[in-house]
Amino acid sequence: MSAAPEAEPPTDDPPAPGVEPLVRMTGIVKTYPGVRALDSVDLEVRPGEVMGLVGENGAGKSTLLKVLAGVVSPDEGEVLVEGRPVRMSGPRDAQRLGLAVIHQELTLAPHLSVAENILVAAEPTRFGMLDRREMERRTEAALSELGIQLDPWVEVERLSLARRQLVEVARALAAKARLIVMDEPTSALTEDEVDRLLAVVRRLRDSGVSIVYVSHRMREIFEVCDRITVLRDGRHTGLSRADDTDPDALVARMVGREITQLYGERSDQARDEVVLEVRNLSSGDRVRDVSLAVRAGEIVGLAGLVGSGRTETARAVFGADPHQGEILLRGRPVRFGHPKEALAEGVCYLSEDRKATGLFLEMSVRRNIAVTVPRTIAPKGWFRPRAERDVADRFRTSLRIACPSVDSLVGGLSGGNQQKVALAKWLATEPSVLLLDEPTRGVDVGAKAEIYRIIRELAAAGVAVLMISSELPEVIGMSDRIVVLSAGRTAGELTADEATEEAIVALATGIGTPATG
Amino acid sequence: MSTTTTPTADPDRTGSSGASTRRTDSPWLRPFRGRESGLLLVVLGILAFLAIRTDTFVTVDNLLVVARQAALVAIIAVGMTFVIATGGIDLSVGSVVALTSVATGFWVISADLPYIVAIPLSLATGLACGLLNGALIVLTKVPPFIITLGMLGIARGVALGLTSGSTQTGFAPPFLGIGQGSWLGLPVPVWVALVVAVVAHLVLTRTTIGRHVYFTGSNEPAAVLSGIRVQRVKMFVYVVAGSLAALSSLLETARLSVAQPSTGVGYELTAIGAVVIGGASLFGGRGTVLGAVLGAVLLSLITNGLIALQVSAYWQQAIQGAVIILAVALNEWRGRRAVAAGRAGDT
Amino acid sequence: MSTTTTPTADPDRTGSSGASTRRTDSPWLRPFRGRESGLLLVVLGILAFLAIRTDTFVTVDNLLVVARQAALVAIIAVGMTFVIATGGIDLSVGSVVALTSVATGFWVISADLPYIVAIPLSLATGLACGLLNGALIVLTKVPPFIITLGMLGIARGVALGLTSGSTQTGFAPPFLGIGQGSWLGLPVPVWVALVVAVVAHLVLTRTTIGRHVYFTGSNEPAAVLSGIRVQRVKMFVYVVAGSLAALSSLLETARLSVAQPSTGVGYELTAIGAVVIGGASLFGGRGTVLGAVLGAVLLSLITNGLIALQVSAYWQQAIQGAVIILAVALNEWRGRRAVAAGRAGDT
Amino acid sequence: GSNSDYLPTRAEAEDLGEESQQVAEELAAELGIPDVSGESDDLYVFLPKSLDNPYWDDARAGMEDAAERLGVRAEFVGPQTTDVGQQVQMFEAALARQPKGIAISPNDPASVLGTIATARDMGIEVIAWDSPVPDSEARGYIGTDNTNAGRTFGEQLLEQIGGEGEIAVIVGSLGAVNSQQRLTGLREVVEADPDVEIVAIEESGDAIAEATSKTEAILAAHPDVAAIVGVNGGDAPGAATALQQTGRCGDVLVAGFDAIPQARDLMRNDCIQLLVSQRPYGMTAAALQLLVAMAQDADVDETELDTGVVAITKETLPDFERTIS
Ligand SMILES: Nc1ncnc2c1ncn2[C@@H]1O[C@H](COP(=O)(O)OP(=O)(O)OP(=O)(O)O)[C@@H](O)[C@H]1O
Ligand SMILES: Nc1ncnc2c1ncn2[C@@H]1O[C@H](COP(=O)(O)OP(=O)(O)OP(=O)(O)O)[C@@H](O)[C@H]1O
Ligand SMILES: [Mg+2]
Ligand SMILES: [Mg+2]
Repeated sequence: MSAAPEAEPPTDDPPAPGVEPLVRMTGIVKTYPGVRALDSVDLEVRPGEVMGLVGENGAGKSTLLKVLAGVVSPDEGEVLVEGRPVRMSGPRDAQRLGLAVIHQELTLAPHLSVAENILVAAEPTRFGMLDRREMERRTEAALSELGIQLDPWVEVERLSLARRQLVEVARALAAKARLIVMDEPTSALTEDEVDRLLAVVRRLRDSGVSIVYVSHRMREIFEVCDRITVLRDGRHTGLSRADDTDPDALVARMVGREITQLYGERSDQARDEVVLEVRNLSSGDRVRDVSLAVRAGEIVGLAGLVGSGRTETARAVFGADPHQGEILLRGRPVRFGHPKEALAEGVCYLSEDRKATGLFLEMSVRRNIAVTVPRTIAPKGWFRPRAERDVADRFRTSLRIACPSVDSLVGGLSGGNQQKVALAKWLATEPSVLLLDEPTRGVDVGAKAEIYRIIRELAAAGVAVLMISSELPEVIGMSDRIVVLSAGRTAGELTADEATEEAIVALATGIGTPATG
Repeated sequence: MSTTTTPTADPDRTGSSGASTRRTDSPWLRPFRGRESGLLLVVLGILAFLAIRTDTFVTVDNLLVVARQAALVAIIAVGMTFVIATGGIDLSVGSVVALTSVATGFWVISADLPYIVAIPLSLATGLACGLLNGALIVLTKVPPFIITLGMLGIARGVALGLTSGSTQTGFAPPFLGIGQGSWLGLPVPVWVALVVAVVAHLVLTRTTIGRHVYFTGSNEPAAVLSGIRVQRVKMFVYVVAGSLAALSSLLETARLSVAQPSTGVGYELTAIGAVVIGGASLFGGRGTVLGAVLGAVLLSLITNGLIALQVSAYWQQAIQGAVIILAVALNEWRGRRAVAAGRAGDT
Repeated sequence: MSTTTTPTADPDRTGSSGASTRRTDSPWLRPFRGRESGLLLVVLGILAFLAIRTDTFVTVDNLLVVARQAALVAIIAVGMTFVIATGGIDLSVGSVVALTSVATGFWVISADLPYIVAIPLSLATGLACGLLNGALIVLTKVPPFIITLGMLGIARGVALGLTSGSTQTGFAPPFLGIGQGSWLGLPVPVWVALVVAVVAHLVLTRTTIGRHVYFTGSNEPAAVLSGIRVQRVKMFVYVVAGSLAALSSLLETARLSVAQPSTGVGYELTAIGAVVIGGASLFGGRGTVLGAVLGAVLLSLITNGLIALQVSAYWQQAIQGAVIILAVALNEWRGRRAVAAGRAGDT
Repeated sequence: GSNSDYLPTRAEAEDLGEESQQVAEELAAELGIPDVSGESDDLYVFLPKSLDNPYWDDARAGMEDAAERLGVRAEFVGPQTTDVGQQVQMFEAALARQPKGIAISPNDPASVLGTIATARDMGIEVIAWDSPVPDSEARGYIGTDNTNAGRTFGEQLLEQIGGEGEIAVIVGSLGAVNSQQRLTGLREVVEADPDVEIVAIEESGDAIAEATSKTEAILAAHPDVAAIVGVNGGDAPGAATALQQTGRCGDVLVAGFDAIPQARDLMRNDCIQLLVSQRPYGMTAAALQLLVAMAQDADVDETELDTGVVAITKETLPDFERTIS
């Protein structure tokens, strides 16, 4: 592990006299096989404040919060609530202390309804029976705070990732806690949803609720946080009031180096050879004759609201879903019946939900990276561990994946590092067409910069990139062109210069100029 | 591979996309939609077929016979539904039936206790087995398959050991009534099964513990993080399974007028079969009482139907196997068509 | 690592975190680490105990006898490992054993074909059953439990139907040799089992298809999106399971010198038991050949040991059940301690 | 090469249906069952304990041949394994067929009392066959009392082992009533003799493979066992196979109930020394004839018929095989 830089003196204002911090964690230490996740970390949350918690992937944020939530028992250190030390043996204890947690990895039961998930372990009952009216009432109350309507009785497994995350948030709101811990609550959300969430956070704070807010999006941090704690390699490297610092300084303290030009230089020497062309693609009930084209070396952004069918479009092109319409590779019509056929043609798809459809969590980093290249690691079908290890090690270094070794289980990695593994598995195939669905979901600024760099390099090398993203700055920053979907239809197309958040939202919500062709 | 069309990790999804994607209504109505209704159609279809092909099968008397047989299976299957919904499995129910049968013989005949005492005592036998299953699973963290496989041996062995294999007869009419009698034209076991089913359905769909059963099976780590006492939930379901197996055993003993240590062999497979036919997933989180009951009915219907159709006893198993696959496949296919139809309507 | 710290969809994780953290070292060593080594200790422990308590059990002759019995179970269990590793299950192996036995009787005795023809033909019977299982599972999307439950009935029924229950004898010495003979001091079935185990182990750990088996079981949607032809993988595993069941049946038929339609009842439970005892998870993605073999050995050891200890047959099942639980629990506990220790050591 | 190349050319046992039916007829006659013939569309149902035991194979043969001779339809319906509940289910299901007569070999007597009564109310003739149903409404019983068979067996056995030594027993199902009865009869005789003792009783679950495995274990645990007794169909053959494999046929005496084909083979090869047959073939043929007679309202004076057992040794095997009964 790289050594931390001198932790500069905390630029923190002294607690207002007589204000006892709601929660104080001191000297928390937690080690996992081969990893010192937390190295005597402190965290203090005052009543009615929003404490930002930032740090690279694997810095220890989630672990710290899991300790606070009673999920992980620390090796050392103590947790004080209103000055009283507490011993937490499980999540229930934390709940009893008025703590609600939005975990980074969603903790919903896919087979159960939205209402049942939101009110789990706090179900209202009458005469021992669930009180359905009350459940609907509370569910709708919580959801409407976030400004979304969902049938309270729809199974969660039918919801998009974005919606699931909102349900997760709603659960925390419904808990009426005095401290809400939010571990990357927005990683799957689109701009307007994020804005609504931030509004909710402010409202809660004003009503005296304390919040710990984790995010890799500096914009959010600086919009809502009163104070910001920085973690680095499991160490506390600084605490400051939001007003006393600025994004660049913060990032520098997180990453240990300045990050200039997050999105890198747009190389406008996109060749004109059209590599991937999609004509009138329809798939399932979410994609209606979508058309788009990606040239060699071009990065095309695919924007749209949640549910607009971006994922389904990509999946259809990848041959994962049955579909109608034409798909041409370098002008040659192709029809993929199975992802394997797409792979054979150098087409790759990074799925949006790494946990459900991306990674093999109980398997090693090695396995996960090499899964897509059986030919390489098993020439003539005979497996060579060395080859597998080499492939894995190569990407572990090039993507800076933070893990004890390529033998450690992916399930044990931090969210961002998991995302890097998911990406590595596709880069290993040396693709010519890359379909990226939320490629930087849950990835820290430093890693984002790397991933952007990598994407640019690939593009420069002539790879055609189609990038789905709900983070508008990202789409705008990266894309040479942006295709906007609305309700499964191509709503329009914007060049890099035309592209503004307003323009995209306008098209996505259908109030923009109608698409041509 | 339709598994991948909607984001979910459940490898079993394809197994019942029909049931799951359609339902957006409350837990109340749920059992009467999707897969269950399909199964109902299959059952009715088979009945219709038998009515046409034989004049002896679809008669009140004979249907009551079938109903009584199905009831005994159904009761066990309902208990199994609880276990399977948590993603567990209980292989010991058959042996629990045997042990309870022996216990019943002892308390009712040998000890000659008043029924008020004897019957609860023999039910307690099953409850105890379930308790032991649950406790061992929770404490040792050994997979349920192993624990209940062990219990399968233990319960059966104790039953054999205590009786050294001998059966016991000499039950008096009032007791035999539980298994052989009728009330308002319906066999007593059918009444019992109905009550059990209704109560179980309410518990699973309308009570906290019931929903926690599904939550645990649907995503156990999440259940823990959500503050569900997963261990209690597990204890609960195995106790239910054990107790209902005991109840079924009581009825069977009364029906056969004999307490025997060798009964119940292979019941676990029938029960699990009924539950899975009913739409449950062995990976947990899915499964309804009505489904299990319909599954049980389907199975008894097939067995009896084949005899009515004069199929040679030697070929019956083969055809039974084929019909089971056919029935479920049909239902599956129906289910998926239903979804496709529904999909268009969405958005 | 405990379930709560890494939310994964697999509720069975806690059940074998020991194994899972170990499962990541090189394919060679893997089988000899973690759970398997623990199981080996348990087996040796039981042997030691029997050596002390009886002077008849731990003798070369008797151990060979036990080995021959274990071999037949082990072969089936190895096939089952493939299926379970994909998160599937095959309930039909027992019936496949019966059907193959009948087929062997037909080809070898009735048809009197040359062995070079007859034996492949009867193996083909099992292969065909497996193929049918796989095809139905892939095409109908009906859960494997149902399909193979149906096949359990079909295969058994066909075996009974064709023979109307009669057995067939009249195998000649060279054929009987397969089951009863020895080579270099080891019974032929043991040799066969060894070869099967080694090959299967290499296939699962060293070949692409084998690794795809685990990927499929670990996260099916992800496997599909990674370009794995999940459907082929499934066909493959059920064919393997069917063929190995047939192989075991061939050996058994030769061992018993009789082709019979009623053999193999309940073999599926024994096989699945062996595999799960060996550390596999019924949720898929986990399970090794060595584990399955050790599981099979453990089971035969217990059965024979109890007789050697002159335990009353009436109580044997009970004790067998208890020992199974004990053995696995012990191993589990050991496993978790090992991990804990490992953690401390690593940092 | 093929199987037969390695076999001493043995004449294929030609179909003895004709001849054995004569024997069956004789048996019926000596039991005093009136000679009748029924209508072709009359249905008779036989409910054996199970289908998984070759013993029932012989019985079915007897039924089918007799049905042909008597010109009636007869069906053989039973559970796969000796399962009390399933048998009752099938009994109940069979009633829906409204047969003229039913012969049942109950897995448990008490379990069928109710159904027998129902059947009689429906005007169906019911007899117990192969094993009795005490104080039931069944119109009669034809077969051997298993306990008696057990005794006869025991006496024959003691004779064979010269009145002393250890005996090990393999039983199909420890819980099955018929096994229990045979065991009881056997025990009575053995316990009466101080020089003989039963050192082990093991269960085979009616599976030959299991019988073999258990025998192997017994031979290891009791090196100087004098005789191994198979109580149900496949047990003796299973035991014999275990000896055959170690080439120890003859060292340990093997005796068993039910002269199923495999058992007869093994007796020919000196691996089984004693078999006791309940003559399922003739018994079943006679049972059908009895049912038909009852259905025809022919006057049947004697309805409690003991078909007795025959002890078979290698010497008496040939003429036993002449008439499969
Ligand atoms: N269950 C576990 N087993 C092993 N190692 C773990 C486990 N959980 C976390 N770690 C390790 O602890 C370190 C901190 O992980 P953590 O999830 O807290 O990082 P994070 O700050 O949340 O990163 P991200 O921003 O990507 O979520 C990582 O190096 C990770 O590999
Ligand atoms: N309104 C909705 N109701 C029910 N299910 C929905 C809804 N919207 C989306 N889904 C489910 O989510 C899945 C993915 O849709 P998703 O919202 O991801 O589309 P998208 O355009 O890819 O948006 P994003 O990329 O932001 O997820 C769909 O297959 C669908 O099953
Ligand atoms: Mg995190
Ligand atoms: Mg998407």
